[in-house]
Amino acid sequence: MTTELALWQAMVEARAFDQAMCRHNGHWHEARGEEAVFVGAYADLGPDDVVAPHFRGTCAVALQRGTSPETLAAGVFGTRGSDSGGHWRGDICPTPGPRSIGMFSGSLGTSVSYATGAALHLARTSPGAVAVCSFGDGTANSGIVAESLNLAAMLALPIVYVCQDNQYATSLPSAVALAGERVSDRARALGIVATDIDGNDVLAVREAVGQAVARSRAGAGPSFVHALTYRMGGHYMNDPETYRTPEEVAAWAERDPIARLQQLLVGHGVLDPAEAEAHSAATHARLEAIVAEAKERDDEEITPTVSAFAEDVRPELRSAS
Amino acid sequence: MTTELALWQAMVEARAFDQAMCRHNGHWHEARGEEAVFVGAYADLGPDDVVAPHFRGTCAVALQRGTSPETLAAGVFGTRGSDSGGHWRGDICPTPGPRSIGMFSGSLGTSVSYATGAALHLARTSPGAVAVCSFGDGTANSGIVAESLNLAAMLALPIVYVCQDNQYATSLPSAVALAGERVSDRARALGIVATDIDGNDVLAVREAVGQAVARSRAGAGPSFVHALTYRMGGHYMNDPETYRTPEEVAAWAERDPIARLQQLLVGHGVLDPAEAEAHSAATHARLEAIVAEAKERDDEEITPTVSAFAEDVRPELRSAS
Amino acid sequence: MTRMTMSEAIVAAVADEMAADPSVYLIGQDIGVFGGPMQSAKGLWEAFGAQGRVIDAPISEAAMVGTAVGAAMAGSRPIVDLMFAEFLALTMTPLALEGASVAFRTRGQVTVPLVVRAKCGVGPHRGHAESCVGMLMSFPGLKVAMPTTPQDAYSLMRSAIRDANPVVVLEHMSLLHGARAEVDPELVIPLGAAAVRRDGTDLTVVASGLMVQRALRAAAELAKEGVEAEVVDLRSVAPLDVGLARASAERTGALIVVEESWPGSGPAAALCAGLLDTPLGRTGFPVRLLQPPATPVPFAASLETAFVPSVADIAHAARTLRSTMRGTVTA
Amino acid sequence: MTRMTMSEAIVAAVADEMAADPSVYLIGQDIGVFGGPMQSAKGLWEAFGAQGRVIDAPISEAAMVGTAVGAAMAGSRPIVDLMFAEFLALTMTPLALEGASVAFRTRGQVTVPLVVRAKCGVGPHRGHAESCVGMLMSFPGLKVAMPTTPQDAYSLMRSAIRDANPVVVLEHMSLLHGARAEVDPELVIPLGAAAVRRDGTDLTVVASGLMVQRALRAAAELAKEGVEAEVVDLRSVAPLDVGLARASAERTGALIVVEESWPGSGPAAALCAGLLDTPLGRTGFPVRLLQPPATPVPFAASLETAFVPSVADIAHAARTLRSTMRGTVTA
Ligand SMILES: Cc1ncc(C[n+]2csc(CCOP(=O)(O)OP(=O)(O)O)c2C)c(N)n1
Ligand SMILES: Cc1ncc(C[n+]2csc(CCOP(=O)(O)OP(=O)(O)O)c2C)c(N)n1
Ligand SMILES: [Mg+2]
Ligand SMILES: [Mg+2]
Repeated sequence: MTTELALWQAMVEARAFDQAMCRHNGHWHEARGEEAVFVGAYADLGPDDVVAPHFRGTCAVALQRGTSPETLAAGVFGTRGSDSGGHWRGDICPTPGPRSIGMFSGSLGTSVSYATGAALHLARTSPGAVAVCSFGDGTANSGIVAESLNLAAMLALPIVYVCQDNQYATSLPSAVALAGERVSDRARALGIVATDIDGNDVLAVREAVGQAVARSRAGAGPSFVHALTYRMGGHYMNDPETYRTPEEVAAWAERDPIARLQQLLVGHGVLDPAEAEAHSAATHARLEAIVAEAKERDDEEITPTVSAFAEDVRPELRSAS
Repeated sequence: MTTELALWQAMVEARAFDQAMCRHNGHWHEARGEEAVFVGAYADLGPDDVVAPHFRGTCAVALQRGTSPETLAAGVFGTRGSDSGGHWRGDICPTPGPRSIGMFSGSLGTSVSYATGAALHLARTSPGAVAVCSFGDGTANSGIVAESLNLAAMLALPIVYVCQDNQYATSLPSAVALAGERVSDRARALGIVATDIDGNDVLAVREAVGQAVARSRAGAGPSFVHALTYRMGGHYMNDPETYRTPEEVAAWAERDPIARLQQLLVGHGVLDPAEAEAHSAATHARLEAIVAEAKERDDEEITPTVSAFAEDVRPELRSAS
Repeated sequence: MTRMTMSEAIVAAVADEMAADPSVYLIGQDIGVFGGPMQSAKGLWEAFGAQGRVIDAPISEAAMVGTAVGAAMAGSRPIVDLMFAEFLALTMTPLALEGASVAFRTRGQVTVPLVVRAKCGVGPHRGHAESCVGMLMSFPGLKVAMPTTPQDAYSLMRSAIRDANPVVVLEHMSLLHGARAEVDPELVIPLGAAAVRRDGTDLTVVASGLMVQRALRAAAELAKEGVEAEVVDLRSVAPLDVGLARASAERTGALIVVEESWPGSGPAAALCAGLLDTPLGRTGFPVRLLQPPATPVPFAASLETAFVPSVADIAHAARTLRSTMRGTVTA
Repeated sequence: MTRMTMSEAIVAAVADEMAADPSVYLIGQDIGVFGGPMQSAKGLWEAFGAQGRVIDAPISEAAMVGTAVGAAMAGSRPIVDLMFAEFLALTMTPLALEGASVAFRTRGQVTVPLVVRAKCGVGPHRGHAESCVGMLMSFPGLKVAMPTTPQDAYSLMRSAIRDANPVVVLEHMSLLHGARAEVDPELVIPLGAAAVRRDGTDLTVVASGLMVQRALRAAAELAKEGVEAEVVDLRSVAPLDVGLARASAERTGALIVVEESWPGSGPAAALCAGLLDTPLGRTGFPVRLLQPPATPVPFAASLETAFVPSVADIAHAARTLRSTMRGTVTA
């Protein structure tokens, strides 16, 4: 199991990458404030497990799983060094692979069905392996999520669904868009074991997901974890944020997941405050440099030939023109 | 409110039409045993209300709403006298209109969203009017049903959803396909008032739907009624029914909704047993004659010109060929 | 007459129709206080929100369109702001297979007056470029407009809202917030009518969306070389104005079709079919297709640039076509 | 060699691949003890059900295909029995927009070996006729096969299962339970290769699905009049074998395209685009399109009959085309 210190470090690294992107990339979707959910949920998985993170936080999960920040940054800028060679958006699909699911178009929701299918594959071929799949509160309303959960329950698939409820889908509050009291009740209605947790407490996330994963590994089927958190930044850069008050944002700043764990670790004597600050500063500086360097390569790395992507895969489908 | 005697008569007429179709049309989907659900649910609606019955029972609802059996039978056989002039399947879409929704392709599920939209229209333009919308236990799993219920709850729309749970989607038992204990819990999870009732008791159906309609008319938003019933016949004519036992079918025959209400009415002195039999026999004979006559017109009524349907509606979209 | 961007013109058309007809309402994501993605609903919340006619919807595109179909059958005239055209792929059953079929199936007794707005195209957004226009054009009864000027955007949107059946309005992200131009609110432009954007005598370039702009730039270049290209803007791709395209090409003697959509489907393929579907069964002029390769829109800026036909590609194709014509006197 | 119907041949191909490769599984509605809609999975439950490789799914087509995409990425080779092609419209995002794009987006590092089976076409079922083939052909990377003989059905299904990326197999309901014929399990037929079904010298008829059968009957009629029609069966519509169609038409001097799908999209439109998309930019032969009108498939038997091109329609078109050719010596 990942140590608490490592969780803290992973959250710091996630934020450092995220904040550097905020500075350098106008198309970035900031994840500040939600680190506890995606770091906690994916911390203790093995290489045979399938990860399907929500787009907000997906680069952090890739970092955690060992992708280099250089590769990830290349993916976000769309340059040759990315895992798709610049062919696809690395911000929402950083490391596509047989055990790693991202967004394959700009449509939310389908990745939940892909993760469910991956879990079906695992159930048939690798008993004990699991899939973990996150999605936002907004995405939770799409029909394919309901269909996927029903299939997973019916087939008792080894999958843990994590609703990363940052309380907004762009401008629409989850309190309005998610009819009913708790989104987790939708899972309960399907006979899926569900818990509602504080998504700004990384230890609570790890605990809840960990228990769910253990149940799945033992063959007890799917689980659902509803992690309540808060999107500290706008939906995207330059979001006017007319739909919420500065007071609301400020109140949630008090509950910053990184500061919270840091305080706890300092309290336990695991972390020295000065060391913590130094580590944080160094991490931010390191990632700032990596991201700034990656940005430099924007636009200049890939030979603009059609054949680079058309011929690679399916010669028979090339346009005759 | 429809009298109990009228409910009985409507169920008898529904069955008579249904059984005549079983004899004369190899493409018919038998509804025997489920009459209490669709007769009870649509009995007390006004002309301004929107009806969106499940395909199994939709002709009976049209009968109840005043469409003549001759027109309906023409629709099922696809002859000129149908409400679509033979252009579309009258068995699954008997009387399409601004207040009457059917299946507009062979796909199940979308009609639930159409009914929900009709309810949105009613809420904006005709306060007090409602939509009633039924769907099978199998259809309940389609994503658009989940999406529609969420929208209806969020917008507090005047609609009553009725799950006509005949315990099978073709061969798949709802006990298997509908994960979770009660399908109604899916509605409860969205904050929708839901009840679970005996779908072979037409009075219970009328009562539950009636209360739900009253709530909707008063502006209290959507409701959900889960009516448990049983499909006495095969999914379609010639269904081998390898997926269930004759004993199971026989047990449900004991709970025939028509016989049940008849017994009650006889007990209350509202109906004389001999009169009841005579009325039944006469109704069956009448509908047998109508359906047999309609079948005769099969294939011979519509001039087979392309223009009959292509030019009617949209000249600009005709094929040049 | 006011000067507007294409985006402003579309919003103005929606606002004018909403003011004129209480049965029109708008549903979509982030169209409330947020003002719509990329300002697609700017000001509508303030004007019509209190009347309950600007409905912020959750992520559930199929139900958004499905409820609009049902409301339209019942008597409303809904406009769905679907955000991006990619999401149309989530709505094909209610929108295309069924919504567009109701008028046929009922012989016009029941119609489905419904508009779906969707942004598409390569552009500043760097994502959500796919228009899925081929998919839309593969169902009978579904109309599809694709304006390229503020005036067309305004007039086509009004025509779409007034149409008795479903219309998809594709809004190209590279054009939406372009230059302002005069818009005459009285000008009616029917769906299904292409327009000649530039007169020419030497060859015809037919295009839609952003490709119209590029065709015009290529025509300006060619003019310097003494080649006068006629540029036809399809404006609507369903119904498709094959007649105007054919007439122009017959006059100029050659046709280039430039599309941002994939080969084998969409406006280019439909046009080819339409051109051959005559008693003669062949064209009297050579045809050249310029389209992206059959792959998804790539992400890297350089790859994206190579993906979509450029001004230079169009000019080059025109030169090549003309030299071919000189080389082969008979077909 | 065994004699099989097309339906039996497809089931045999699935069974043979399931026996050979444990990563193949089947998911769909009523494919368990019920044996599949119209016997589409006959015997598979008995053979593979106990291994958990025949999965009865609830009504949730998008998730059925979506889970198959995810399982395929993870290493399985799923086959989805989607019942009817109409339902493909519910699955366009996972199947076409995304599932078929993964190989491109990852430069082949991740592929999605997935087959979707779907019944379509006018026939004894009197419903569910729409093939939505135009919709399928409007996304890059999605392959579509449409067999017309037991041998092709067997061999194309095996090729589809072995393909690295998504393939839709359209199974025509008027052909599925037709005559039995010999099937050689060793015969490999690649996706994307059309076949000449009848040699001819006077004109070429290109068709898919049921229209191939009607074209052959029309050819037999025409032969009595001394006209020898060559009949090309597309077999796969994506990739589309434009080359074989063109070569045949160039040899015979005329081309009739007969389709059960709507005009403006699908195989006919793609073929027209392909035929014009040459350096010359035009065809050396006249082309005639025979397709239903752009309306949904009607229900009444007489209307349905009028809707789909008939044997007589094809023969008539051939005669007209030949007289046109004699009338017009130059194009
Ligand atoms: C199917 C679909 N509908 C709409 C969108 C546009 N969109 C992009 S992000 C977003 C908000 C998503 O909300 P949520 O799932 O809560 O994730 P969050 O942005 O809060 O992380 C929306 C609506 C989309 N990408 N896909
Ligand atoms: C979207 C969709 N999937 C599958 C089918 C095929 N189908 C027709 S009827 C049926 C069973 C429907 O079950 P249910 O909703 O319970 O209705 P019932 O037949 O029991 O009345 C199925 C699967 C369909 N028509 N539409
Ligand atoms: Mg959110
Ligand atoms: Mg049922």
